[in-house]
Amino acid sequence: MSLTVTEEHRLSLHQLVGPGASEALARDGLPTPPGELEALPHEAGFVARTGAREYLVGHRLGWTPGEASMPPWCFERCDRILRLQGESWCEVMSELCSHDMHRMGSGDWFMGSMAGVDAWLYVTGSDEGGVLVGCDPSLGDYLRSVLDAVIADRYQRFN
Amino acid sequence: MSLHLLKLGLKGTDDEPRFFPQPGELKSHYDVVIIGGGGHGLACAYYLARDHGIRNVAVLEQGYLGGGNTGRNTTIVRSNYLTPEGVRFYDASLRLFQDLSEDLDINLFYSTRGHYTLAHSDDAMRTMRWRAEVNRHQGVESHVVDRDYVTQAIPGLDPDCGGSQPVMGALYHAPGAVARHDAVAWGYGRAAAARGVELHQKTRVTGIQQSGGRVRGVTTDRGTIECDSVISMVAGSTPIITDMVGLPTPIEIFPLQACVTEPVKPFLNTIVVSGSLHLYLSQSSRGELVMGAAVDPFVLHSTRSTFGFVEGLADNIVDLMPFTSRLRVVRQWAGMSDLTPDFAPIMGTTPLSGFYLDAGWGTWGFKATPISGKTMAETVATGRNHELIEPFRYSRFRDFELVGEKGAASVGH
Amino acid sequence: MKIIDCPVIGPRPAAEFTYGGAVGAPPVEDPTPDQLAEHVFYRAGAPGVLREWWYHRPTGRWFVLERNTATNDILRTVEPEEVAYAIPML
Amino acid sequence: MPFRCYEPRPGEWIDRSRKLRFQFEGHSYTAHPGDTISSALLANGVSLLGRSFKYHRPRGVVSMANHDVNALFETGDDTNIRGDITPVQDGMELHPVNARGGLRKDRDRYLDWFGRFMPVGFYYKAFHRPRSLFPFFERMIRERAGLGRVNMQWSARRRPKRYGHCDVMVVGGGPAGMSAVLEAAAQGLEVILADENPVLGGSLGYQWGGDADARQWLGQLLEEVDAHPRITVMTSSVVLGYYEDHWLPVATPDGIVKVRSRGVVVAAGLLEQPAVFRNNDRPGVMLVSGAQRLLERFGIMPCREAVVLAANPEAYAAARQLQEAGVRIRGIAICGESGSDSEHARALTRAGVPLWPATTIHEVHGRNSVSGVSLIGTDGGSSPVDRIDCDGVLVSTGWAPAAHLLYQAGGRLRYDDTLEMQVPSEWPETVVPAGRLNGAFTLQQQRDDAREAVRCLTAAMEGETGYRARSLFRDSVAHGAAWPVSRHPRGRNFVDLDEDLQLKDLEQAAREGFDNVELLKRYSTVGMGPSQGKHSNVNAIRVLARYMGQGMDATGTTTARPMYHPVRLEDLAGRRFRPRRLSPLHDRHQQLGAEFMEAGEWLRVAHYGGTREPEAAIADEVQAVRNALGVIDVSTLGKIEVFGPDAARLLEGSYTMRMGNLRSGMTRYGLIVDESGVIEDDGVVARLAEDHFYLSATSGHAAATYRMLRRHALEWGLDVHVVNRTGQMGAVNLAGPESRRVLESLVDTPLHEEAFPNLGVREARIGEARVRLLRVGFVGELAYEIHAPASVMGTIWDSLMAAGSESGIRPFGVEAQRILRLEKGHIIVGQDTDGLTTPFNTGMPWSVHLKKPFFRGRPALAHLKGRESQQLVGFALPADSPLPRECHLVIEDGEIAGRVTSVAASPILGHPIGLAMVDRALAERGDPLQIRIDEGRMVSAWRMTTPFYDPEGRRQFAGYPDSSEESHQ
Repeated sequence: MSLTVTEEHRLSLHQLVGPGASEALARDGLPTPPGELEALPHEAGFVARTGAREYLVGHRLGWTPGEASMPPWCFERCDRILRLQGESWCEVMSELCSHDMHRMGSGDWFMGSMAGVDAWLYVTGSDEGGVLVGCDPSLGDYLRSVLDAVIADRYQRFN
Repeated sequence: MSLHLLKLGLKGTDDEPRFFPQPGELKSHYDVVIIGGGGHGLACAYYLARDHGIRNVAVLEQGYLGGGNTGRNTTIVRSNYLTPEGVRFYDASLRLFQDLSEDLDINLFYSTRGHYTLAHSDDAMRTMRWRAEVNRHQGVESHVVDRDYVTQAIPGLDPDCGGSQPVMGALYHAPGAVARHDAVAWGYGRAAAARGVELHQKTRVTGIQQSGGRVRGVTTDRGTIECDSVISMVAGSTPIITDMVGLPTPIEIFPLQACVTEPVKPFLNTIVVSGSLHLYLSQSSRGELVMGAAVDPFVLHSTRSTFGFVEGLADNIVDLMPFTSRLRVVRQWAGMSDLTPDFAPIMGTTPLSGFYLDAGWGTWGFKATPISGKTMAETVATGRNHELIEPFRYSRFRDFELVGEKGAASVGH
Repeated sequence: MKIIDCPVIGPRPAAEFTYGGAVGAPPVEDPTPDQLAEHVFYRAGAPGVLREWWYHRPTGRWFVLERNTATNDILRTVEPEEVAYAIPML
Repeated sequence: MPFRCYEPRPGEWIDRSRKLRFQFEGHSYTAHPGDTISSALLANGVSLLGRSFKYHRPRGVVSMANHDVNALFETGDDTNIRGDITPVQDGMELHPVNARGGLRKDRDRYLDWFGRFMPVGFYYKAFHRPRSLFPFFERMIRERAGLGRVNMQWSARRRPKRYGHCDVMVVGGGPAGMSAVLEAAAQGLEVILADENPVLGGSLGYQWGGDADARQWLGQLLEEVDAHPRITVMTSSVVLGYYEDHWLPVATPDGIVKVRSRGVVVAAGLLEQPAVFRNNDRPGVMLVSGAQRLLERFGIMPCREAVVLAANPEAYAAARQLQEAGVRIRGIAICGESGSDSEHARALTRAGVPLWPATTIHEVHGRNSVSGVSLIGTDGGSSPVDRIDCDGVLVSTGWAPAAHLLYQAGGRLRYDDTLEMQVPSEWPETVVPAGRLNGAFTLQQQRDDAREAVRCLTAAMEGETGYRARSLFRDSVAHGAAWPVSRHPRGRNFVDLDEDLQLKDLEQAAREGFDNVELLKRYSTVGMGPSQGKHSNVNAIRVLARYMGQGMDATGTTTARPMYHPVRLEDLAGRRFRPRRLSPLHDRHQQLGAEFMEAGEWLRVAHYGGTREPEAAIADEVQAVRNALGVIDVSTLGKIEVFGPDAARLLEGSYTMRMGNLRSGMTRYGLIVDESGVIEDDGVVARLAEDHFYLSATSGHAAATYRMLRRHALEWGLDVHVVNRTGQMGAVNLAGPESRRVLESLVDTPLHEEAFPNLGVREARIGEARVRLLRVGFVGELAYEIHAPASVMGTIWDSLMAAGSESGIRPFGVEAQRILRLEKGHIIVGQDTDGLTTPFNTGMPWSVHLKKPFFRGRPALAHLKGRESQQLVGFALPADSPLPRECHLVIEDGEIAGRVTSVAASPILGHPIGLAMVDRALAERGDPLQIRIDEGRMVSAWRMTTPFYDPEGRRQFAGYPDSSEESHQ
């Protein structure tokens, strides 16, 4: 029943927007998910398609889209990313989000309201990968404190 | 009064008179047809008969008397508004309320409790001071009190509100009161009926006839009536009636929900309202905590309840008055608020002569019941807007002369 | 809790949306006072089917929905192109 | 007198091997785990459990099912505790509610004698004339109002909520509910079964006493349900209501679970209905199902000798069950024929139990307990026997469906004359009734009805429409009496136990004109008590129907509103979620001893503490910015990227001033109004490239402005992208004479006037970080606003503080900024403006470019130009004048002529300054402003044009234009 939350610092996030975005990803050898609100794994990170011509790329630190292939509109993202590891993550999420997390399979990407704030959730599909939860950096401390409180309460209630 | 009870006790209640006589069929002609048998409609009928001798009046109610917003609000009466015209209007209403039990010979349980509008930010404190200054300028008793005063005046209140949006102070309005809402409708209804006004329940208006730029009559599901004047006093159903005469209005209908707890021994003797927590609260004479909040977030013509409403309300009240967390909610319901862009009603004459509007009451209809009845009665009797309601005229939107009740957009209740 | 089902994002609780109000007609050039009041203030307030803007906050997407304001049933999602109008530029 | 039977009952809920101790009114008693408060008291022979709300009559157990609130208790830390269903705990100290001086000696019990002076609606008819009398009467009523007492020292408790999901939600774990759950699970569906009792089985557990196959079926159902992997069982769990789109909040012992399901089976069973006869509320008078629950669940004999009032087959089965358990049935008064010729009835006759046909109860004798009954013919005539001594009266005269959820889902009920009970007449395709509430009474009928319900439900869930309203398995015999009411000249025949309403009260209310079901309810308060009419609604409709000479359906029914049972605010509130947004520099501000203030969801620095008084600290910060160098964290500002071919068109349409002609590398003040021309937001628009803009917006309106821009992009069919970077980027504003010199030491781009002119924008680097520099400020000094990704803001802040240390750099907060911006005459949207303020009111006609053919709010502004009735003016006061506050009124000729919107003592100017929104005539005349301050004193302020400080803006070569229209490109 244990669930651990760790801060994910090894991913650099970029948001690519606009007509050139998918070509830029292809040039850098990154996959482009076919449908919107879908994600594909890439090395330790992922590429998520958050809009018709909009991608959120989680890649190794230091990576930025190739200078030559830089589409005109690429923005650095500083989302706070938390990694949840442990099979009871669905139960913890059931206190924070109305989405049926049991339906989330590996590689699924979800954007919704959690603990009253907008956040994204990515199921890596591996045990050690666990589930990534990301939100606006200004709300990072809030979301982390809520997750810690829920896990602490559940631990106390069920053990 | 208690002698009356003595008589009832000894002689029995068989010859207690009916509140509302059973009206027969609809007559073919009335001088005035009032659409809507809520507090406003029945009050208007009463004042038409009492002050203007106009008795050939029919009140048409599609449901039952007082069954609309009159019986669904949280019964607060106050006059601590923001604009001078708003303060004058609601203060006149409050003063009529104070004598109403005696006028109508019915105990409305009009109870002056004092009304606190809590401020949780500097912006909110500014708005409270603005209202206090305008109120006192009109001779209405309101003043800004600080955090300590509030904590002492409302026992059990946690000024820190659980750790965010702490209470910084409040607008204290001593004349704030509560009254038994449907008894206001029954009192006016009985007094109007006693003066010859006909109260027709289960009678729905299906059309309004007009010709030559004048109202001629109304069609209902019980027959057609000719009349010289029609007054629409139907709150949440206003757009249905105005569509019948092709009169455009800015009114949109939003559900306004409320709920009540199990009865407990009285502990809250004042009325507590919080603008930023969208919460208002008083304890009824039966001991129930009566609670409400802001209107629902989107337009809907329905009195259905939502669970999210009662969750949000509980979340705020547990912060504001922690000890109430053990109280249990028994029932929740809703009314239909007719909102206008400037949070002020639309009253009086309209471009269609003989057709009068009393609408746009949002969440403030009950407090206006007596004065809206009185001013609308005089307006219909004279054909000119009573001076108290001229600022709320129908044409103000076309002329961009809106009422400034919205203030700095911190909504009060 | 009302469910709003939109393309791509699928069924979502209404609490994730911000209501944008009814879709207005394009503004009239040099309107008369009545036309101006119509555009700025007057609303179709009676119960019926309305076209409305709804904004889904977590994905930042606007949707135009046809909704029955008496029953709260959402009849269909309207493509934004159906309500778009060109604006004159200087 | 009730007592615990020696022999354990099969399937009883109590654990006789263990004992609990508890106290009631100071006396200590023992009970077993599994006992509720009521069963524990009855086991100890205590049958007087409460006092009624209005007449303070003695009350006891009626239903043992939470359908009535006779047995209410309070402890030190809770009140209105429902004894019938609340488990008793070791060490509990219980007291009655609303009884002064203890239950037996309740000082208000005399009220019962004055009942005749308190007819229905009496409080409307008295004590209002003269008006002075009312407060006395109100105090008397308020003292007696309410039941339990609250304790203001109770701390807030919150119990976390969670969400649940399933394909089918079955409400009610009786025979029908369990059959339905198994049927649905068999089709591979995920199912949740919720039941308000701690043990499943419902009526199968107590109503079928000796029936062998009932007990066998119960065991099989329990076993199968327990074993099934796709069935989740929630016991002691109440489904509070049905909400839109199958949203079902369930109050469980572990907090509320909000379940979303695709289909719902309402198998919540029935509410047994009381009969109406004189003193039908005495302790010892109970419903037959209440007696059966006491016997089978808690092993308690309700009484020694009972008279049964029967109108349905259930009466005879129960009488036999209780007889075999040891209760002596003195006789059965048959006020309804159904079941009187059943096998059970014949067995009772064989056992010597007299059956009295066409007979009903006329009166119950005894006060705090039953001593006997008087009988009467159902036609009011004589009865076979007049009086019978007994210590218990068991009523079995009818049922009402617990169909609240069905009603809330849009279903409707009708009165079935065969069953003498309301049954569902229509319901939505995916919310279906099953079991006894659908009129299926026998075990076989309940089993078949449940299967049929699930079959229809799953078909509808798969999209097959056009279900058939099913009543295939409804019983064909009556299960209640058409008129279970017996008149009595001296009344006390209660229709509503919560509200103490007698038969004559309802008839009197109807006689006074409250003759429809809604008015009857509101005037008499029938059904408005804590049990919400579960025992009174049907009988009240019967009384009204008979009085009006109408049928039951014609008389109608009141709306069944949530909650089915009351639920605590602590459960509804759940865990406390208060999203709080922090700047990327938050930790640094804390280390500097910052005082924070809440600005929406953000925390902002009000001022930096230090040891001094706030006013002094703020004044120091103002001085530092004016004389040396200040830095303020403005990370809460809205930050929006707008790019693509139609970027310029989007901004032309959204702002009141031209934006298309803004040159790349420059910025411009931007104003947004709503469709009626009222100011909504303002900020800076920076053009980074031909097709790329970067906007700032006020922190309070950033989200709304972002939404508006994205909506206009769709509405105007534009090829443009809008990206919200508010929290992704941080921003600081370096302001003061030393700003350029300090910044030059850090950036890799020249800052002199030609390279980086006033209102310019440049992309540059500070160390490794890529930043955007905007030469804008809100405070009227030479200033540079530095925007960068949140990840690098910390290092930028540290290098600025280091580089600026010799120049006396000082961080400043919002309070100082408010004074600095006021000295420059800049407005704050929402403080200097309100719900009706247009740019013409704030003296900003230069910001409204009407030559643009289109922009949001243009039609209204074109109409309003020149017609504004109020204007914002600047004013000043002598240094020693008392300081007015914001929103103090400007008075002219005794009338309100405006209000102060901003005011502050200006450290630089040495005297107070402010802005006021005043009537246009007064504004144009330029007379001094008479301001009414606290205690009504008046102060006179002289007029002063803005900006108050450095009017020509020499100190900044930057910042916002003042009065001239085209000062910026």
